[in-house]
Amino acid sequence: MRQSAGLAVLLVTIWVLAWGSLSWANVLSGVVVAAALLAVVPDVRRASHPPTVRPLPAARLALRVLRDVAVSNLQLAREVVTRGSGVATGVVRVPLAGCSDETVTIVASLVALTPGTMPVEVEQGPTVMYVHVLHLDDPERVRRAIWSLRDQVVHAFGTPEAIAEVARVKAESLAGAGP
Amino acid sequence: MGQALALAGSLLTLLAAVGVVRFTDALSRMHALTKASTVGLVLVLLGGALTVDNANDKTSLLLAGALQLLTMPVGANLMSRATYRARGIPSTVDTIDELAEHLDAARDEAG
Amino acid sequence: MITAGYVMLALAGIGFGYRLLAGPSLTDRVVGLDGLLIVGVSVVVLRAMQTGEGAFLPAAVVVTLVGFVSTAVVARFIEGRGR
Amino acid sequence: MTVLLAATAAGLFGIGTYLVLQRKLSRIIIGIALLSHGANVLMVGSGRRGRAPIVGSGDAESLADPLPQALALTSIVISFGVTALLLALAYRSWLLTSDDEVQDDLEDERIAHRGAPDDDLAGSDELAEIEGDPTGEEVEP
Amino acid sequence: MTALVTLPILLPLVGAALSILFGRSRRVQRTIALSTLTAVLGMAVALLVEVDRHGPVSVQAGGWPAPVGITLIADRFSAIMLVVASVMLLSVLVYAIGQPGAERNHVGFQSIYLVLAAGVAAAFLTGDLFNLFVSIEMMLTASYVLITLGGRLEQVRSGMTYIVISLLASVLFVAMLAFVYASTGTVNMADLAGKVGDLPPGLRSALAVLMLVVFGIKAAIFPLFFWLPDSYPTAPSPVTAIFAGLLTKVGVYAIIRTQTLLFPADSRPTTLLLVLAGATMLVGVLGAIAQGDVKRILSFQIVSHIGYMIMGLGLFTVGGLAAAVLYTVHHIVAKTGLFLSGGLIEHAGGSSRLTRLGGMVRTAPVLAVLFLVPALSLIGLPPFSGFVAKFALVDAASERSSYGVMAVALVVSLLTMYSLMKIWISVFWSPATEPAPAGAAGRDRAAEPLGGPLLMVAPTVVLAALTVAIGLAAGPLYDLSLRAAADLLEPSAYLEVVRG
Amino acid sequence: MIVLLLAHLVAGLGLVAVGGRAGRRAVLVGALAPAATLAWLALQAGRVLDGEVVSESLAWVPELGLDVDLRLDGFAALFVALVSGIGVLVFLYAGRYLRAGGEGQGRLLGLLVLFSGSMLGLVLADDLVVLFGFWELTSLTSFLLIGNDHTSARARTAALQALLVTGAGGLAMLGGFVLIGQATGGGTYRLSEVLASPPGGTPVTVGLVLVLVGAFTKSAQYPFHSWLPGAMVAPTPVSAYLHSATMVKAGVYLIGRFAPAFTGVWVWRPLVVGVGLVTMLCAGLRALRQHDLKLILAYGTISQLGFMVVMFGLGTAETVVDACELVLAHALFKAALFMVVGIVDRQAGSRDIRLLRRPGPGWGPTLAVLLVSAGSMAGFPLLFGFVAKEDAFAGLEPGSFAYAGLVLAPIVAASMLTVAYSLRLVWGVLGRDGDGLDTTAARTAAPPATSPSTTAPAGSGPAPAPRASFLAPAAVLAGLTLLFGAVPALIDGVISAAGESLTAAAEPVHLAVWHGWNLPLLLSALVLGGGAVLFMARRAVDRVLALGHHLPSGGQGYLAVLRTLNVVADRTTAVVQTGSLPVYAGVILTTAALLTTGALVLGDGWPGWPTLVGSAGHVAVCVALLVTAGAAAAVRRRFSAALLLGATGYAMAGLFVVQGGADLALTQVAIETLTTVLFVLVLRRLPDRFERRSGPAVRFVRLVAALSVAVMVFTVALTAGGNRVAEPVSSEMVERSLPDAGGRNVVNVILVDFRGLDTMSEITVLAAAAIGSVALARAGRRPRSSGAPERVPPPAPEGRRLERLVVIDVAVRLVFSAVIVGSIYLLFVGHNQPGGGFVGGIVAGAAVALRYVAGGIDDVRNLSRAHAWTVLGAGLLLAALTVLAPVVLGAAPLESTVLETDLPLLGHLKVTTALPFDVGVYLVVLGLLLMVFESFGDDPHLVTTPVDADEVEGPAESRPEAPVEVRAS
Ligand code: NA
Ligand code: NA
Repeated sequence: MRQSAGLAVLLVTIWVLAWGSLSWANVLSGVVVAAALLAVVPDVRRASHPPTVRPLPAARLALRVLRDVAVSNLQLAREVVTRGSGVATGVVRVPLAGCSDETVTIVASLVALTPGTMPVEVEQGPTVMYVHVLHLDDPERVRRAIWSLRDQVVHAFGTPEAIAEVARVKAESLAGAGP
Repeated sequence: MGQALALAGSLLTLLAAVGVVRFTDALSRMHALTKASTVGLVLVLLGGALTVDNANDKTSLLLAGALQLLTMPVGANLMSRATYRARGIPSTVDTIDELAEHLDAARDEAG
Repeated sequence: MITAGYVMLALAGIGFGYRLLAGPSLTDRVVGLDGLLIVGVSVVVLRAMQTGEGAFLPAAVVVTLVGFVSTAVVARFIEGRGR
Repeated sequence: MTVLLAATAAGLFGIGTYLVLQRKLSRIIIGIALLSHGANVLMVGSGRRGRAPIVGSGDAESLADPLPQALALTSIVISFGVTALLLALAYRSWLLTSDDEVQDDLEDERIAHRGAPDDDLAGSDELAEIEGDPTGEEVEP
Repeated sequence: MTALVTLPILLPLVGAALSILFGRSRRVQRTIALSTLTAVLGMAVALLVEVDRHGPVSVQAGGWPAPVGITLIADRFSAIMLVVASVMLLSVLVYAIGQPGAERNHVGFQSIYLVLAAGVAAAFLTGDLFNLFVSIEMMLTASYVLITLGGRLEQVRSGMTYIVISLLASVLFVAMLAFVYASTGTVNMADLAGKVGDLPPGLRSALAVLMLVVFGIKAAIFPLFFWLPDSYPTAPSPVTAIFAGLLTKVGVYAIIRTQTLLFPADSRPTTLLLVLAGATMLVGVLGAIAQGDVKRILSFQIVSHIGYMIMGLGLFTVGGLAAAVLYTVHHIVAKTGLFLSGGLIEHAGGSSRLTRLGGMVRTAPVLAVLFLVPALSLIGLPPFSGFVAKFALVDAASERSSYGVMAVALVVSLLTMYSLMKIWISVFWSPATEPAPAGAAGRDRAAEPLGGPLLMVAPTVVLAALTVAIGLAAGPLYDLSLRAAADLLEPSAYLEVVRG
Repeated sequence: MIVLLLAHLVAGLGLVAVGGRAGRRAVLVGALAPAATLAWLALQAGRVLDGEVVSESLAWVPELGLDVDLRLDGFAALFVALVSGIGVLVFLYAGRYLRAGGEGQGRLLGLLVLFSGSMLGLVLADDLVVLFGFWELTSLTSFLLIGNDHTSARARTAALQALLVTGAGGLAMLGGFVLIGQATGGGTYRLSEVLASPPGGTPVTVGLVLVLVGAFTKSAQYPFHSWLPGAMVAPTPVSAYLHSATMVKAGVYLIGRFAPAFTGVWVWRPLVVGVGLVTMLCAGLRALRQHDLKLILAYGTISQLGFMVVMFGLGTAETVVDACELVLAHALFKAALFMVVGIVDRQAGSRDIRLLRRPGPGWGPTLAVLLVSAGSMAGFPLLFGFVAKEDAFAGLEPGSFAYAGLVLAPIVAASMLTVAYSLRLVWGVLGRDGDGLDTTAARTAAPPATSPSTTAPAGSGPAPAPRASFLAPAAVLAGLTLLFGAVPALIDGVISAAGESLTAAAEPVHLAVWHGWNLPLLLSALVLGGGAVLFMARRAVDRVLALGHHLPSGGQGYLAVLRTLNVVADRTTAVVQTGSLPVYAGVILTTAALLTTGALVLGDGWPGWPTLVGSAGHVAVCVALLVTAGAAAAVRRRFSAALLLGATGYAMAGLFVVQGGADLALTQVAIETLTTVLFVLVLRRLPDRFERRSGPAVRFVRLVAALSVAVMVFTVALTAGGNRVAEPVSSEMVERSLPDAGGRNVVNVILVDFRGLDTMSEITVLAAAAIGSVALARAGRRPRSSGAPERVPPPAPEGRRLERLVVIDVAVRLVFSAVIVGSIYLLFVGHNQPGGGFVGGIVAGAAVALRYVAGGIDDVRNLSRAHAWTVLGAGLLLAALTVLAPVVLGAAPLESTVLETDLPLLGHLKVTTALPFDVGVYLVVLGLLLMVFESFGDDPHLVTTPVDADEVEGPAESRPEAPVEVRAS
C-alpha cells in the first residue's frame, strides 16, 4: 500500500510535468490516471521498494558525480586527441556487498558515467560487478574507487540495514580479510 | 546561459563522435559515447529548457533529460555486457580479465 | 552560437554516421545509431531554441525513450552474433 | 516537390526494388520498408512544407499542408501492421524450415520441367483405335 | 439512407470486435458473424433497390462536406457489387462453418472474415481515393491472415508471394495517391473528376496507367497476375472460394470505377486495356490447361475471366460496360460456386489432384451436378448466367468492331471448356491413376449421402441455383447493368450527389 | 412450344435423378415427351402444310435482342417430326436394348430426353443466339451420352473429341451470328428477319464462313468429321438417334436455312459444295474399309451428310427441296440400320463383320428390315432412298445452274461408293465375310467396340433371334421407307411445305417413282451397277485404299491440334508462371515503371525544373536517408541490415521534421523503433548472414528494374508536383479545425475526425495483422493438456530462459509506469498538440517492450489480468461504436460534438466525442504490440524444434477455448 502510494505520487508528478502546468484539473486527472494504471496493471505495484532519499548524502553524491563526469569528459578529450595512446584495458571484479538491486543499479549507472570504467556484468547473490577499465594499472585502485562510490550511494539511498552491512564489510576489508 | 549550455552539450557530443570514430575497439567506443553524449545531450536539453518560453515545452525537455540520465548508462551497461560476451566481437582486454576467469570457472563447473 | 552548435552537431553526425556504416561490429553500429539519435534530438532542441516552435519536442522526448528500447533489445539478443 | 525530394524518393524506390527482387524474406521486407519510405517521401512532398500544422502556432500560410501528413501517417501505420505480419511469416518459415528463403512454387516448377502433360486426355491410343482406321496389314494375313 | 450506406461497413467491424472479445466461444462467434452478414445482405439489397429507383446515395463521414470529409457513396454499380458480395460472404461463411478442420475453429477466423467483409464493402462504397486504399488494405490484411491460417509450409511459401506482391501494389498505390494529391490537391473522387481533366495529357495518362497497374495487380490482369495461381490454391477451400469470388473483383471494380469516373474520354487507355484483356484471357486459360490440380485449374481460370471483365471496360461503350458488370456478377457467383464444389471434391476424395481423384460421378453424383452447373455456366452454356454475360460481351465487341478481342474471347471460351472438362473427365469419369495420399480424409459415403456435410453442400447448391437464376433472369439484370453502365459513362448524378 | 421444351427438361432431369430406380418404366417416361411433341405436331400439321407459321415468343434479354422466339414452319416441322418421331421409336428400342437396372441407365435415358428437347429447341429457334444455345446443349448432351460409360477410356476420349470439335464449331458459329446480327440494320438476331433481308459486307462474309465452320463440325464434314466415328462407342440407341438421325443433321439444317439467302455471297457455294463433295467421297471410301458395322454406318452417315450439305448448300429452289427428301430418307433408313446393327450386336455379341456368322432361324424379319433400309441407302428402286436420290440427280442436271455438271459427277461417283458399302453392310450382317476372312487376325486385332454386355458370346453357334418388340421400332422405320418409296406422293405436302418455308422460289413438288426415261434414271442404274462392281472387287479396292492409310486423317489433325495446344499451354505457363517471387515482383514493378513512364513521355506536360532543394536540413536528411538505405541493401548480415533500416527510418523522421510534420515525425520514430525491435526478435532466430550472392547477370537485371522504377518515380513526381491545378482541399481543413472540430492539431483532427474513417479502417488493419501474427507464430503448437487457461508457462530448464539482469530490471521498473503515464498524456494531448492515440499506443508498446527486455515474455504476460485479445477487441469495439453511434442516432458516421463546460475547481473543460475514438486507437495499437510480443517473444527453448503443422488439430469445439492458441508444454 505504501509502495502504491509512493508510486502514485511519482506518476502524478510526471503527469503534471507532462502537461506543464499545475492545476486542479491536471492533478485530479493525474490521480485518476495513476489509480487506473495501478488497477489495470497491478504488476507495477510490486515494482520497487519505496525510495529512501537522504538529502545530505544525496547532495554529496551528486557533487561527486558532477566532478567525476567532468573529469571523465576531460579525460576522454585527452584520449580522443592522443588517440587512446597508452590504452591498457582490463576487466576487474568488484564485489559489492550490501547493495540492493536498486543501489547496485545506481552504482552501475554511475560507473558507466565515470572516467574510464564501464560495467560489463552485474551478478546478484553475492553482488559482484565486473568493470571494463580503459587504463588498468592497478585493479585495487579501481575497486577502491567503486567501493567508495558504493558507500556514498548506499548512504544516500540505502536502507539502514544496508548501511550497516556496508560498514561491516568495510571494517572487514580494513581488517585485511578482504571481501 | 541556455545557449551556452546547449553549445557545451553539442561540443561534448562532437567529442563523443570523434572518440567513436577514432577508438580502435567496440568497448572503447562504447565508453566514448556513453560518457560524452549522455552529458552532452542532457546539457542541450537543459539549455533548451532554460531557453524556450512554453512551460509545457520546458517540462518536456526536463523529462527528456531525466529519462536520458536514467536510461543511457543502463543501456550502455547492457550493450557492453553483450559486446563482451558476443562471439563475433573481439574484446581486446590487454591486461587482466577477471570476468573471463570467472566464466571459465563456471563453465568448468557445469561441464 | 546556435549556428556553432549546428556545425558541431553536423560534424558529430558525420562521425557517428561513419561508425554506423563502417561498423565493423554490431556494437559499433548501435553506438553510431545511438549517437545519431542524440545528434537528432539535439538539433531539434536547438531548432526549438532558435524558432520557438515546440511542436517537435515531444518527438525528442520519445526518441530518448525509444532509443533506449532498441538498444536494450539489440543488446539482449545479439549474443552469439556480433556483426 | 523539390528535385531533391523527388530524387530521394526515386533513390529509395530504386534501392527498395533492388532488395525486393531477392530471395531472403528478411531482405524483401527491408526492400518493402524502403519502398514505403519512398512512397511516404512522395506523399509528404506532395504538400507544402512549413511549420507544424498546429492552429495558432503561426499564420495559416506558414503551416505545412496537414493532409498529406495525415495520409502518410495512416500509410506508415498500415505498413507497420503488415510488416509485423510479414515478420510473423518469416518466423513461421523459420519454424518450419529454419530459414526465411522464399521458395519457388513447386507445382509451377513441375509443369515447367515435365516433358509432356501428365494425363493424355486426348487419348491418342484410344482415338486411333476407335476411329476405325485398320492398317493395311490387318486385311491380308 | 445514411444507415444503408454506412452499416454494411460498420456492422462487420463491430461484429469483428465482438468476435475478438468473445474468443472463448465459437458458437457466439458464429452467431455474430452469421447475423452480421445476414443483416448486411438485407441492407445491400435495400440499398440496391433504393439506388436503382432514386439514383446514387451518399453520406459524408463525420458530417463534413465533400472534399474535407470522406464520401461514402452507392450508385447502381457499387450496390450491385455489394449485393453479390454479401451473398457470397454469407454462403461461404456457412460453408466454412460446415467444413471440418482446424482452420474454421481458429479463434481469429470469424473476426478476420468479418474484417474482410468490411473491407470489401468499404471498397465498393467509398467515394474517396485514399479511403479506397485503406479499405483495400483492410481487405488485403484480412486476406493475408486467411490465406496463411493454418501455417502449413506451402501456405507460408505462397503467403510470401501473395503478401509481398500485394504490398508492392500498396506501395505503388501510395505513390500514385501522392502524385494525385501533388497535382490536384484532393483525393475525393468526385472532386478529382473535375480536376484531373485540367492536368496536362501526359500526366493524366500516366496517372491512368499507374492506377490501372495498381488495381490490375489486385485484379490479376496480365502481366501482373502471377501471384494468384500460386497462392490461392493453398488456402483452405472456403478461403479460396471467397478470394476467388471477391478479391480480384474488388480490383476490377476499382479499375472500372477509376477509369470511368476520373478520366475524361480522351485519356482512357482503350487499346492498352483491350490488349491486356486479350492477353489475360489467353495466358490465363493456357495456364489452366497446363495444370493438374482442381484448385489450380480454377485459379488460372479466374485470371482468364478477369480478361473478359477488362474487355468489357476497354470497349468503353454502355454495352461493353453493362456486359462487364453482368459478367462480373456472373463470374463471382459461378466461380465461388465452383471453388465450393472443388472444396467438396477435395473433402470427398481426399485430394485436389486430378490423378488422385476419379469415378466420382458414381461415388458422389450430387457433387457431379454441383460441379457441372457452375462449370457450364463458366463455359457460357445456356441457360446459365455465363451465357448471357459472354454473349453480351461479344455482342458489344462486335458492335464496336473490336474483332480481335472478340475472337480471343470466343477461343478462350472453348479453351475454358477444355480445361473444365479436363476436371470433369479426370475427377468424375475416369478412375484415379494414383492412390490418394496416405491418411487422406476419405469420407464416409453412407454418412454423407450428399457428398459432404449439409452445411457445405447447401451453400454450394444455393450458388448453383443462383447461377441458373441469373441466367434465367438475365433480362432484368442486364437492364440493370445497362443502367449501371450508363451511370458509369455519364456520372453526372454521382457527381451531383457528392458535390451537393 | 415452350411447354414442350419444359416438359423435356423436367422429364430429362427427373430421369437423370431417379431414372435408375424406375426400371423399364423409365423408358416409357422418356418416350412421353417426344410422343407429346409428335401429337402436338399432328395438331399443327394442317396449318403448317398450308404454309402458315406457328410462333411463340418469350422475352429473355430483350435489350440484347435475345428472346426465346420459337417458330414452326414447314422446314422446322420436318425436323420436329424426325426428332420426336424417331425419338419415340428410339426410346422403345432402348427399352429392349438396355439391360434393366444397369449402371447409369437412368442417366442415359434422362440425357436422351434432354437431348431431344435441345434438338427440338434448335430446330424451332427463330433467334440465332437461342439457336446457338440449343446447339451447344445438343453438343453437351451428346458429350455426356457418349461418355456415359465413364469407365471406358475410349468413351471418355470420344466424348471429349466430340465436345471439343462441335463446341469449337459452335463458338465459331456464335461469332458468325454476332457478325451477321450486328450487320443487320437494327442489330437483330431474329433468324427469320435476317434471312428475309440478308445483310452484306466483309463482316458478314467472315461471319458466314464461321457459321459454316459450325455447321461442318456438327454435321461431321471433312476435316472435322472424325469425332463421329469415335462417337460410335456410345450405346446404339444413342448412335441411332443423335449420330445419324438428328443431331448431326443440325449443321445441314442450318445450311438449309441460310443457303437460299446467302448463295449470292461469293464464298458460300465454293466452300459448301467443295466441303460437301470431299466429305461424300472420302467418307464413302473410308466406309469401304470398315469391319465394325457401326463404323460402316458412321462413315456412311458422314458421306450422306456431305450429300445433303451439297444439296442444301447449292441453295437453288430445286436442290433444297431435294435435300429435304434426302434428310427424311436418310433419317428413316439410317436409324433403322443402326437399330438392326444394335440387335445383331446384342444377340450375336459382336459387330465385327469378320466375326459374325450366318444368322440362324427366326432372323428373317430382322434381315428384311436390314435389306429394305440398306436398299434405300443404296438407292434401290421402290424404296424411298431411290426417290430422293433420283430427285437430287434431277436437281443437279447440267444446266440447272452454273457448273452443275461439275457437282453431279462426284456425287454419282460417291453414290456408287454408297452402294458398295451398303452391300458390305448387308454382307457382313449375313455373316458372309465371317467365313471368308481370317478371323484370327480379327480376333487378335483390337477388340471392336462392343457394348458392355451381350446376350451371347461371339462364335458360339448361331445367335438367338431378337424378340419382336426389339425389332418393332426398326420395322416401323423400314415400313415407312417402303411406304414412301412406293407411294411418294403421300409426303408431297410435307416436302413442299419444307421447301417453301426455305425459299419463296420453291414450287410445290410432286414426288413420283417413275419420271420416265431420263438422265437421273440412267445415273441411278449406273450407280447401282458401279457400286456392285466395286463391292465385287472389294479385295482389290481394299488394297488400293490401304495405300491411303498414311494420309493424314481428321483424327490425327484433332490430335495434333490438341497436343499442340497442350504443349503451347505448358510452354507458355512455364515461361510466364515461373513460381518465383523475385521474377514476379520484377515483372510487376518493371511493368508499372515502363507503362507509366511511357504514358508520361508520350503525352506532354513537363513543367520545367522546380526548386532544387528545400533547405540545408533537407540535404542532410536526404543524404542520410539514401546512404543508410544503400547500406541496408549492401550489408550481408541480417542484424546490421535491420539496424541500418532503423537508421533509415530515423532519417525519415528527420525528413518529416524538416517538412513540418510533427505528428508524423513522432509516429515515425516510435514505429521505427518498434519495427527494429520486431526485426531483432525474428532475426535472432535466423542465420547470421544472407547467403548466396547472385551472379552478375541476375544483379544486372535487378539493377535495370530498380533503375526503371526510380526513373518512373522521379519523372512522375516532378511532373505531378509541378502541375498543381487547384488549391489543396486542406486549406479548408486548417480553417475549420479549431472552430468546428475543436482541435488545434490539424493532423490529429484529420485523423480522428475529418478522415476518421481512414483511421477506423487502419486500426482494423492493425487488429487483423495482430491476429494474423499470433495465428502464424503459434499455429501448430501442441494443444494444452488441460482445458484451463494458463498464464504462466511451465518453468524452463535452468540456464535456457532469458537471464534476469538486475540493472535492467530495476531501470525498467522505474521507467515502465512513467512511460505508460506519458503515453496516456500523448493520447489526451493529441487533439491540440502532437500526439494522439497512435503515438500513445506505440509509446505504451515501447514500455511493454522494455518489460520484455527485462523479463521476457513472462513479464509481458504477467503485466495485467487484461488479456491482449481483450485489449485489442475492446479498442476496436470502442472505435467502431464511436463511428456507429451517430448513425444509430440518425447522423453521419463519426459525426462528433464538442462538449464544453465550466466546472468548479477544474475550470474550463473541452472534450470532443472524437476522444473515445482515439482511446480505441490507443487500445488497438497497444493490443497489437502485446500480441506481437506474444507471437515472437516466446523464449527460444519453447520453439526450437520445428513443428509439423499438419499433425496438430485446433482445440476441439467442446472444450473451453482460450483465445490464444495453445503453447508448447
Ligand atoms: Na566479445
Ligand atoms: Na483422375
